[in-house]
Amino acid sequence: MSDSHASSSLAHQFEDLQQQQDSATLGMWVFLATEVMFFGGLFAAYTIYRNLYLPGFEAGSHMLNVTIGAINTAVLIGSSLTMVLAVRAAQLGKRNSLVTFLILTILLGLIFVFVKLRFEWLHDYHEGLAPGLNFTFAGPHAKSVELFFFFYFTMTGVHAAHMIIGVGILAVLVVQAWRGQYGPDRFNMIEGIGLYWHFVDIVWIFLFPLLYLIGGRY
Amino acid sequence: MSGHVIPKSSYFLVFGALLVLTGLTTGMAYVDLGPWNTVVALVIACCKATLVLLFFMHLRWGTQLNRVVLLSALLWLVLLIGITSIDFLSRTWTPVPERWETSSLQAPIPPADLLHRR
Amino acid sequence: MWQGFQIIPDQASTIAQGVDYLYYFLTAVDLFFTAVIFLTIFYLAVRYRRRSDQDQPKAIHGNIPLEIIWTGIPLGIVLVIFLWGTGLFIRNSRPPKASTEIFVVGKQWMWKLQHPEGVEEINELHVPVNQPIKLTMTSEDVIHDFSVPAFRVKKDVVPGMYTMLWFQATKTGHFDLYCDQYCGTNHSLMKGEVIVMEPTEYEQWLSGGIRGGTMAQAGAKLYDQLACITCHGTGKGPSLTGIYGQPVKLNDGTTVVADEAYVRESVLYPSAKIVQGYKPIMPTFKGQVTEEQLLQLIAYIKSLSPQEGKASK
Amino acid sequence: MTTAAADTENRVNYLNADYGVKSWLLTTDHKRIAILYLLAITGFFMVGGFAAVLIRLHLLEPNGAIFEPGAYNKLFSMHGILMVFFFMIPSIPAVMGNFLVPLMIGARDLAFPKLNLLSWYIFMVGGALTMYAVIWGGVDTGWTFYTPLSTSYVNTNVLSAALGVFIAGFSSILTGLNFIVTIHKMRAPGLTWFRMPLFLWAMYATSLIQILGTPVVAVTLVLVALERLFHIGIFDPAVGGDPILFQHLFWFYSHPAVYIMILPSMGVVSELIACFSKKRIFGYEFVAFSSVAIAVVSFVVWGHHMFVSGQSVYAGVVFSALSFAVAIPSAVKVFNWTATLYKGSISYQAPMLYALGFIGLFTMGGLTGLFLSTLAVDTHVHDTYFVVGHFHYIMVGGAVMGYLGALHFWWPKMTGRLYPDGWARLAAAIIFVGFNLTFFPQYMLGYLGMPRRYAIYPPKFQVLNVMSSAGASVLAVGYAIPLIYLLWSLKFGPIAGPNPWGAKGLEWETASPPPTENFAELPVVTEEAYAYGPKEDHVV
Repeated sequence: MSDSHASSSLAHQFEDLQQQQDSATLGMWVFLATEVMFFGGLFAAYTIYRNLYLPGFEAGSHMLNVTIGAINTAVLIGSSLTMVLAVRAAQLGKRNSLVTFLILTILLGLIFVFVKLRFEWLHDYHEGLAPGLNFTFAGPHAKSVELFFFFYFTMTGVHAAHMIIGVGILAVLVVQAWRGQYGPDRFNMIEGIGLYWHFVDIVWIFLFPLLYLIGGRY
Repeated sequence: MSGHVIPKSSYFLVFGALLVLTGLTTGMAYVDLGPWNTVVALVIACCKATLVLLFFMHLRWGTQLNRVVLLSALLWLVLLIGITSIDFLSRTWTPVPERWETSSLQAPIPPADLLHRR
Repeated sequence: MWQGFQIIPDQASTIAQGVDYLYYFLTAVDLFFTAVIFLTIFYLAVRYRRRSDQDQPKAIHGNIPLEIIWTGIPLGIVLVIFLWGTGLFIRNSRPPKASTEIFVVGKQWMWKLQHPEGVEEINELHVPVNQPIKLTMTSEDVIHDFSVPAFRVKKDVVPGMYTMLWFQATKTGHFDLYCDQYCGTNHSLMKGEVIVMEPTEYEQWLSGGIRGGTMAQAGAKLYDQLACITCHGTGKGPSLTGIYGQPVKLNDGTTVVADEAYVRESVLYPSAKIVQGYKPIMPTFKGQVTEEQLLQLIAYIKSLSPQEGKASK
Repeated sequence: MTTAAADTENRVNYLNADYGVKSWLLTTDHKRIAILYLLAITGFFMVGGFAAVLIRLHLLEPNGAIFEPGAYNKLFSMHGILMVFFFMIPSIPAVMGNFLVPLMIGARDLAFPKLNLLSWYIFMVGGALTMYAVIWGGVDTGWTFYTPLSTSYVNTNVLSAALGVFIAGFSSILTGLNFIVTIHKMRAPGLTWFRMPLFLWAMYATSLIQILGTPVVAVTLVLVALERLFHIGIFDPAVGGDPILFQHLFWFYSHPAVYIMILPSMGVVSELIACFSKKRIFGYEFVAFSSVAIAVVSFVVWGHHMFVSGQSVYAGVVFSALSFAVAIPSAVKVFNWTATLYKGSISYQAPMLYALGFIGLFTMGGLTGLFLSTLAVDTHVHDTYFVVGHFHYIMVGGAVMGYLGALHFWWPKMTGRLYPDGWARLAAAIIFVGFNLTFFPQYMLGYLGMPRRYAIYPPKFQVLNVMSSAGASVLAVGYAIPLIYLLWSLKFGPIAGPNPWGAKGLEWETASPPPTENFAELPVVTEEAYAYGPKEDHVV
């Protein structure tokens, strides 16, 4: 590693780039541990109420559109792929493919959030399934269906909020990447946002079956 | 110095596997397995999550410490859900088995006719 | 300012003695260890005070056996306390069979108590001495806490579910009743009294106090008023005679015990649990039936089952 | 001014390296951020402390001397929220931890300096939001925000208080994250885990709790906020929700949070006892592992706050057993500290008095915890003044004494000035006496059954309440004295050399106040921690 270049990207409190890189990655993983516990609180409440009011949760889950959910899952996994390719491009110092992959990730993320809001949330709102706003469902198990939809909107809402924050940070990184600030010896910001993005994808990987596929559709 | 770099092809392989698993879990939802539906859905979700963790997030090649951090977070999640459910599962159980009931703590009750008029 | 100054609250229930003995034991353990620590520190502090700045005490790294000892002994003492306390708690958590059941409804900043014989009281509870009393409690708004220090009993009163507490008074007299869970502006005014009387006096008070019929009778009147008979008496709905306390098979295959919570849920949210072989046609009575009326319906349904007055399973 | 004092005066250190408000508000130097935190939490401590004095004055009379019950509820809620979330939790980790972790580790700064400054700004935003809630009508749900009271039966500013605490939680998370990465990745060469000072072990254990616990209370407060906004939520009994689930999620964090408050003080006491008896801590590994054991076991005991809350009997038995288990590591620590004094050379400067006071009061506080873990006794004393006495013995008797001990011990290192030791010892004694007079009567009140959070109480409790209020005024005086002589020492205190107490530890090998980059050249550690004895004793 050429010293002149290394000193520019090495923060003063670190000995060498390896220590800086490992610290950044460990810091990101510890932050992901806090995110696991943040979503964990919601998953714990969900697990308790699902066992208490299973018929209501099944009825609520059957009102969701599984195909849109599956497509959205595929979109999100696609954005994970482009994210990982972006990190690889940064490690190899290929500026152009880094920028294109970052933009692709932002696009796929925005598609996911758009499909979520436009085709699912708005649709459910029009059908009178938004608890607290206009919940008019009066079939059997009405109150636990309302509880299910409270969980549905809260969990997908918190997940969408994390997506939007991720897209915001990615936008900043695209500009910096365009200016060539990221290369083989300074890519921990890209790797950090990559870990965060994959984590948000994993949360959706668990949310999709737990919310859409309760009790099976037969 | 740059982190561990692996060929593009393996990323596409993992991407393909994830899509297949998504299709599988959606398909399995239309098969009537009774209570097993949930178990199957969760097992598939865990496989997908492990794939993303190992290959996309480079846990496979990273330092041991990162794996410990993730495993302890998951353990804490299991602690939260597990111990909270102890309360919710056992709340409807009768507080005390039958034979414990005649507790020796009862004070001597005066002659029955005076009290037990019921 | 000095009248009524005491160190230990009076012991007015069967379990008060047991709890106080455990409290004395814990205080003894506490004072013993505090004394050991304080005296050791004072002795060592005086004995090894710094005489000159040059002295360099030898480094003592540690002593494994000593560590094992002062981990083992506290573990032993703690185990004794745990077993003693848990035994007491488990035995106190279940009311004896022949206990009189009284219904308690906590409401923001007052206690409403209903005797099965129909007498209603506000912030006061008259009970006979030496008779186990079982309180079935719920709340209309926030979480309250029914606490009688003299009986060493306390239980939160949670909206949406029934909690249970029992005691058996051993002394007559007036004992303070507090609300121990913070419940809003006048939480500190939500006080009352438990008045323990001789059985004969209690009978006179009870008969004097009865204006309407017993709770079961009030429940029966309500049962007719709400026309429950049109379904539950004609086979369209499940018959209610003798179901209280018995397991009921639901249409999704599970069985539940028909206790107070089941009756309350079936009245407020009928579609939650449907009995096997019946259709979910029962309308909800949420909003038409108050907590007291629900308790009266439950008392009525209990009176339909043969072992009336048995503790709920 | 002696020549030594003269040259330390104009030598460049982190305080005089740069001047101006911008240099303080945009600093990434962990030492300056520690000073910023020190100012912030002292402010919150004064507001919370003033509320405490008002509470004690109000309780002089059975019918309440000053306030309406509604106003009294807002007062104790404010005292609780400010003291717990804005003084106790940040006090030692954010002030002492930020200042000392890089110095003790032999690094130039924490792993993420910008993140550290961000955590201070997040803390101030959370504090501002909570102070807004307090000034514009207060919040009267207590610091526990129990539902359904906090979600649908109160119309005070619960929303802004809950969001203020939610935001302040992230400052605690970022501090914990910074410490974990720093302690793992940036230790000086030769500084193995078992050569680290025990303060760092305590900081590491505290950071584990901050990382794994705080997010759960964050999401719980979000759910409370959602339920207040949309009048529908998972804790609302009308829709089948369960208020007891709120208590589970709240106490999952809030019990480990009380260990966030006490563990750093334990780390401080280990340092003070070792330094002032010039001896290595007895059973170093046991004290180190007991810190981590407390951090881990503290996550499975929260149910002892809910023994009478409608929780099932079997869950109560499980939590009672686990709660007894968490008491053992604390006992091991106390015994090891006491054993350290054996054959030592003990001197009684102010920090040592605070440390000995800590051990005494923490022992009494911890042992009364056994009362509350016992199911049968807790049924009687839950939500009474016995509980108030217990947690004040641990938090005020333990954590605040530890914090003051730390402040007095590292004050020369932070400011380069010494304070008058006589006054400091007097203050420590007054605090010890005032504290016991305030909180011991509360144990007796508790067993008599006086409920917590009562604005009006029966006359038979008045005697003990008057004693408690008298003690509170003595305690207030005790806290005021250090404020005076410490501020006085900034200007007139004698200049402190790099190591006024003759202590061991990397932070004492650099100048005081230390230069911005902490060490001229990074130290190499060759001996074990607390190597006070002759050289050959400490080969490791």
